[in-house]
Amino acid sequence: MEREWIDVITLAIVIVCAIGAINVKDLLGASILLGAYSFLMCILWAVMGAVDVAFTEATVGAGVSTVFCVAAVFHTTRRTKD
Amino acid sequence: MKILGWLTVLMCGALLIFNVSEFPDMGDANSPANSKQNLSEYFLKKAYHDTKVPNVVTAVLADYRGYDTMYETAVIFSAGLACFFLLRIFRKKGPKSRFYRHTPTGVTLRIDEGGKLPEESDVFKRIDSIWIPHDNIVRITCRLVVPFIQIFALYVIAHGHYSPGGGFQGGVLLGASIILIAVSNNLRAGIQRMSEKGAALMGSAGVLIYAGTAALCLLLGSQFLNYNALAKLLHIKPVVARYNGILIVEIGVALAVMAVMVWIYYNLSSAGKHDEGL
Amino acid sequence: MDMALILAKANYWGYVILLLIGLYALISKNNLVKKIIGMVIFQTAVILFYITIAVKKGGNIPITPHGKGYVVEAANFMNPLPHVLMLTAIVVGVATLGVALALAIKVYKQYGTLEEDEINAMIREQ
Amino acid sequence: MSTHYPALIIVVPLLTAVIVAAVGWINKKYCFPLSVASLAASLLSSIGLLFEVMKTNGEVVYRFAGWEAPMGIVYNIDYLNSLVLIVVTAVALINLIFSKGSIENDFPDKEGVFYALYILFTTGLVGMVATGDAFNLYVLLEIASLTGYALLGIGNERSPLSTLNYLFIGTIGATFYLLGVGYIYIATGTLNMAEIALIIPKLPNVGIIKFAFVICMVGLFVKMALFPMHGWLPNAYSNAPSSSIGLIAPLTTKVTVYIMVRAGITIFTPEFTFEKMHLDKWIVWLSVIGIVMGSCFALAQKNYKKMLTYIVVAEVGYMVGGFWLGNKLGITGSILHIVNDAAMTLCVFMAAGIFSYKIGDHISDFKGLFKKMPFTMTAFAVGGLSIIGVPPTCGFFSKWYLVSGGIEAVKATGSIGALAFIVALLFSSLVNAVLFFRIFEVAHFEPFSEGHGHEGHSAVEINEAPLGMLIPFFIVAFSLIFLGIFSGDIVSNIINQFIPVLPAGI
Amino acid sequence: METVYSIKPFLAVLISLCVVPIIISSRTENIREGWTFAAAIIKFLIIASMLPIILSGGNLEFTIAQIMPAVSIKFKVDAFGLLFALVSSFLWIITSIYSIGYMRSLNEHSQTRYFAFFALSLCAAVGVAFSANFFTMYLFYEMLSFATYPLVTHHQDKESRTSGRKYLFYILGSSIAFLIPAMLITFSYSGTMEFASQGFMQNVPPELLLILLFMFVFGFAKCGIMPLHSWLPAAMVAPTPVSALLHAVAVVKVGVFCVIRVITNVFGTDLLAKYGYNDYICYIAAFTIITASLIALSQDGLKRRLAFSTIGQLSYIILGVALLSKNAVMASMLHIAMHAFGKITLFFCAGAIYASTKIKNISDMVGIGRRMPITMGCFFIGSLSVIGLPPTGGIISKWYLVLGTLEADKIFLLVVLLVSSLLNAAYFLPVVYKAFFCTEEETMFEKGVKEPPIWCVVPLVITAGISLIMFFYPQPFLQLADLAVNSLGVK
Repeated sequence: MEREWIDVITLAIVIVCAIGAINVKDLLGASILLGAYSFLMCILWAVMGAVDVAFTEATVGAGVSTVFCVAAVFHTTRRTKD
Repeated sequence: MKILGWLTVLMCGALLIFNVSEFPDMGDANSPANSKQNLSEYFLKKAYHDTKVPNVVTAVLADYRGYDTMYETAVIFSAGLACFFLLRIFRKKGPKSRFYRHTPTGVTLRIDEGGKLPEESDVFKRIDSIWIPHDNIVRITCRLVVPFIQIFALYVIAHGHYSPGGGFQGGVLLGASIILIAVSNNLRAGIQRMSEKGAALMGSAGVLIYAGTAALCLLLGSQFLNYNALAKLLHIKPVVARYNGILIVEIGVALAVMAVMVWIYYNLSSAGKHDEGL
Repeated sequence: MDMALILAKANYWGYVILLLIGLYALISKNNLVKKIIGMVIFQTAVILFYITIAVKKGGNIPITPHGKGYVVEAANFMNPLPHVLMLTAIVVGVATLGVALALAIKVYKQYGTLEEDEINAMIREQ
Repeated sequence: MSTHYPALIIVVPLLTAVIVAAVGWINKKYCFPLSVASLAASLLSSIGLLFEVMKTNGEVVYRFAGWEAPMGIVYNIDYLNSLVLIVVTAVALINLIFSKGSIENDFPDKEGVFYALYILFTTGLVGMVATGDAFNLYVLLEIASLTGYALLGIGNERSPLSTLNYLFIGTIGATFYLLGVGYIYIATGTLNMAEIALIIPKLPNVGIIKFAFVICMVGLFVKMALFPMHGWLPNAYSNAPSSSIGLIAPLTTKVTVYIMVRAGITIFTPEFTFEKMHLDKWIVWLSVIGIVMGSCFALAQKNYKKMLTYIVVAEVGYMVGGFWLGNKLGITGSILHIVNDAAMTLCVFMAAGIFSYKIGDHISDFKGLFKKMPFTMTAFAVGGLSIIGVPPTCGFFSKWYLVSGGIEAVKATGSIGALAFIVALLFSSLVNAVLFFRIFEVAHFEPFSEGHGHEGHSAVEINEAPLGMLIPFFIVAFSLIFLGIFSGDIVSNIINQFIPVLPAGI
Repeated sequence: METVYSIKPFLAVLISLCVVPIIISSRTENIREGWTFAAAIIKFLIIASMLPIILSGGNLEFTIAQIMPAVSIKFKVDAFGLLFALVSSFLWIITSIYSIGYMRSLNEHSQTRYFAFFALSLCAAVGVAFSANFFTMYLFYEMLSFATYPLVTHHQDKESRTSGRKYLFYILGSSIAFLIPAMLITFSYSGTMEFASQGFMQNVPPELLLILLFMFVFGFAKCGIMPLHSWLPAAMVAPTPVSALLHAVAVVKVGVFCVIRVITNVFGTDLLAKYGYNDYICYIAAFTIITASLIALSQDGLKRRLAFSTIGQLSYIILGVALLSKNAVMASMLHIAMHAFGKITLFFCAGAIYASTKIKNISDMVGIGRRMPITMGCFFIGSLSVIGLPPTGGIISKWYLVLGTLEADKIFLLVVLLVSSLLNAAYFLPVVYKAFFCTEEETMFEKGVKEPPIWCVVPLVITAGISLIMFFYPQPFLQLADLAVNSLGVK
């Protein structure tokens, strides 16, 4: 049962992060939130026993993807209307 | 656009939620996906027997469904190619003035055309523009961390048979270590470690190792990707050949992924100009 | 709908919500990078769905102990197949992300903005 | 080697793409011959494979990594696969030879990478067509999509934005497909297409499968630009460079239609697709609207490339509608149209390549072309007539089967949708006639004005296209007639062998 | 009835196709026209050589390819087809001679294209004549539409552009909108396309049958039936030889030929008679006859007047076959030939007048007979033939038609025929009258105006002569028509 609760709580935070990432009015912040989202997601998957996937998500989603996003935002603009 | 978005979302949401109730419960070991068919059971029970790899995910990834994984590598490789193709701008002539930093003092020198260029060394470092920050703490910390990251990455690659991880994760870690150098110093420092051409060739080499191994099996008279064929070549048992085949393939994946990650980063972070970076 | 049903299928609900968040951002957002972020969320939602399929109650991570005479009981381990598939899907995700960002950078170079309505206005003026 | 054809078709291009990408950094000279050689090898293997299929009476099985069906990835090559494989490889090969000049012209620094992307795209499509595994299809779909984005995004100044939009839509489509595969996996526990087809009829509860079906189809419809999900296509295609559009426009939508046919018949079984889903009427209506809208929008265009893109949208409607008529003639027409439309679209887009190289894209620029480039225009005229559907070009015959299928459906069920489909087909043929004769008129009547053409092109002398372009162009134009005359053989020897016995009453 | 498997029909169709590349690539005018001429003669000889077999009651067959299951490209020569092929291939020879004179004297541009597409059109026309099934017929019908387009728009000016549009819109539009669906519905019900002597539509429900009949008749818009007729006057912008051969013989006759084929060999006369659907077609045709004649009266342009006359005459043919009686069907077959010779003479004359005087309007032709007596003499013979007066061939077909209406017991249609003959006379004879019967002072022409070049005169004399000969010696055509009608089993 404990595992399920960890699961549900993490999932809730993940959803909050996702909503944050698409609603924050600053692209750099959104990128970072996306990184956080990925990292939490990776925890969620680790809890669910998918260690390989979690590992990949940690390196790719939370790591490289965020760097890519930040790099792109640096080369474009942080400004956004929505 | 907003209304359209909501409409689509509501429609999809209604459909999806309507269907969730038909799903088997979470964690149901008797759902068709998990038990009724023999797939899950087969892999768990037979993978070690077939390949001598205890990490079932690795075994399935690189052997049973190795064909998928080859394309996974090809996907990442084509992403590298695509970023390069879309963004890269080759500058025909260099900029008129060059910038050098005197490392011990942190003073930046601008040398216009015709001026004498200092020899590059630890004292004078070429940089791309005057404002490139210079922070010893960040730089040195990263320098300290990078070797550990790389060793860990190699471990992940090599130990993928027994623990979570494998070529892909290790490759990303290796790439990340170089990206870290590029982030903490500047892009030029990264490119010095791994040039663009090097990255491109290494990416090709990685995919080539994978697809080449697979094709070698075909040439040896077996099916594509059937590592059993390597047994004849290496004079080992077929099962061990599978084990080794997986290792070779994982190394290929790691090489390709590392190179491509770095390559994509180069292009994204400089918008294809390969000058300033972040 | 009682609590047990929600809990028993928590991840499925979660995946639906994430999918919808991503889809909404993809369709309705005006900023291109926001759309890309929505796309990433959209893809990860599906990955979450697959991982949820693989869960077996009380299951272990799919690394089988080995030794002479050890018999693997399949119900004790997570289903490895969805994990394998999702490794590939993650890679596809990051590859798509890279290409999308590259295109976004090109768009920005062209128009000096990432807002779609502003760009469309510019195109119409031409 | 003949047992390895299924692998060779895909592996040779893949390996070559990787090698070409590397060789491009060392010596660009070798890129083109290597690419041509690999695609030619792929084409030869696919022809060989077709004969192999005929010899083995319908199915060639290839087990990758030596594993049996549900465990490993297995190719089950049947008539349909091998037919579409030939189309894909042939189109890719011919267009590659055709666009050599413009590739060198457009991407002087990135030639090697362009060739690599080009071949990878082809590999992706070929893999999608050949594969017998639902998930493997997704991976290959993504390869084709990613390389496709790169090839499209490098066109004129508007291409990055339109390609980015395509990327979003494409990702939605592909992800929906992936989700659908997940649903299938939940319900059946396998990913192998043949296995799924065996399990579905035995399932007690088909709710999930129904949903999986819907979501897969939605994904595919998005990818193939069926109305109302067609918005991305015209922009993305008309802004692209001509060398890549000659590859992408003929193949992408057609391969996606192929997947739809494969999904409808092989994965979900015809009983399920046509009897249990009750979607056929709706989708036929969608395709009807798609055909009419595509044709109408095409009429409004002054830019030749853009006009063609709307024709592509309408043609998608042909194929989708034909398939969903749910009878043998309709499905035959749909499959035949995959082949014919690939050739036709290739032909007219090649013409677009020549035009934009020599003159420009606006129809009003095409003045006096019949005099200036008679051979090019002759081949172009064949392409145009084929799209209109004039016998004996191939466009006529696929329309023949499609309309016959519609008549059958009206006869069997009295469905108004099928009637509307027939009317829409005829309407679109008329519109196509107007479209192409408008161009012929301009090229035939208007006197040639010297010194026109936009900047950057003024240096190009307007005369026949170079021989390197003209010969492939003529081969394609000739193949239109060839396919038309031999369509009976194609249908009876290949397509009819594939179509299973359909359930009665539809 | 014996059926001979022979490649001859295929050769006859192919010969003009083969000559196209030679025409395109020839260096000088003389070589080009020499080849055209040679092809025309060879074609005629091949077709004529089939005559004995047909007259002895046999058929020739040749299959090129099986396009689809149950659908093939196949030739079959029967009496009716041969009749039409003979006329059109013979007139190609004559028109080739005339073209040389006409085109050269007017210094027309793009003559190579002109001759090439002319050859293509003839290929298609004979292809239609020899088709053994509906599909083959449709194939060549469409080919004819496209091959004629460059000829119609030969002048490449604004007027020809509008006409070309109109031409394509009517011809292509009707064939896509009516013909293709009708063909496919027929095929879907009957499962065959082969022409049969009593048709193959027995399985079609009667309501659909009527719709199909209308779709077929209007689908073949080349037959110029109202309201789909207005492409024909528009197409008169083409050079006169084109109007002469194509819009008096090949194209429009292909239209009516197809209608006859459909009514006799697709529907079958018995089937139509059973439901009485033929009446509708009769009335449409009658309406067309009268209306077209009235419009022709008001036309001042000579070629336009001829065009409307053609529309009316074509409907005679349709009327004939729609009457479904033996004599009437025979009349319509005969009329194809008779009208062809008469009308082509008239067109040749119009062209000759234009070539030497650049005059197009009838009101400007007062006294032209004094300057160009041969031309106008032939014009007179031609008009007699079209009106249907002795001593020309026109009377024969008209006679049978009148017999046919009596046989079918349709007095109303008989009245229509007589009225229209009067109208025909009313719009042709004044032209002749004005041309000859005027004083020297009234003439609108200088003394210097002479007959056109010999290349133009000879053909029109020949065709006028044949019109006359047909009156005295109509046996070959009569015999062919008789054979055709008998093989159809019309009662």
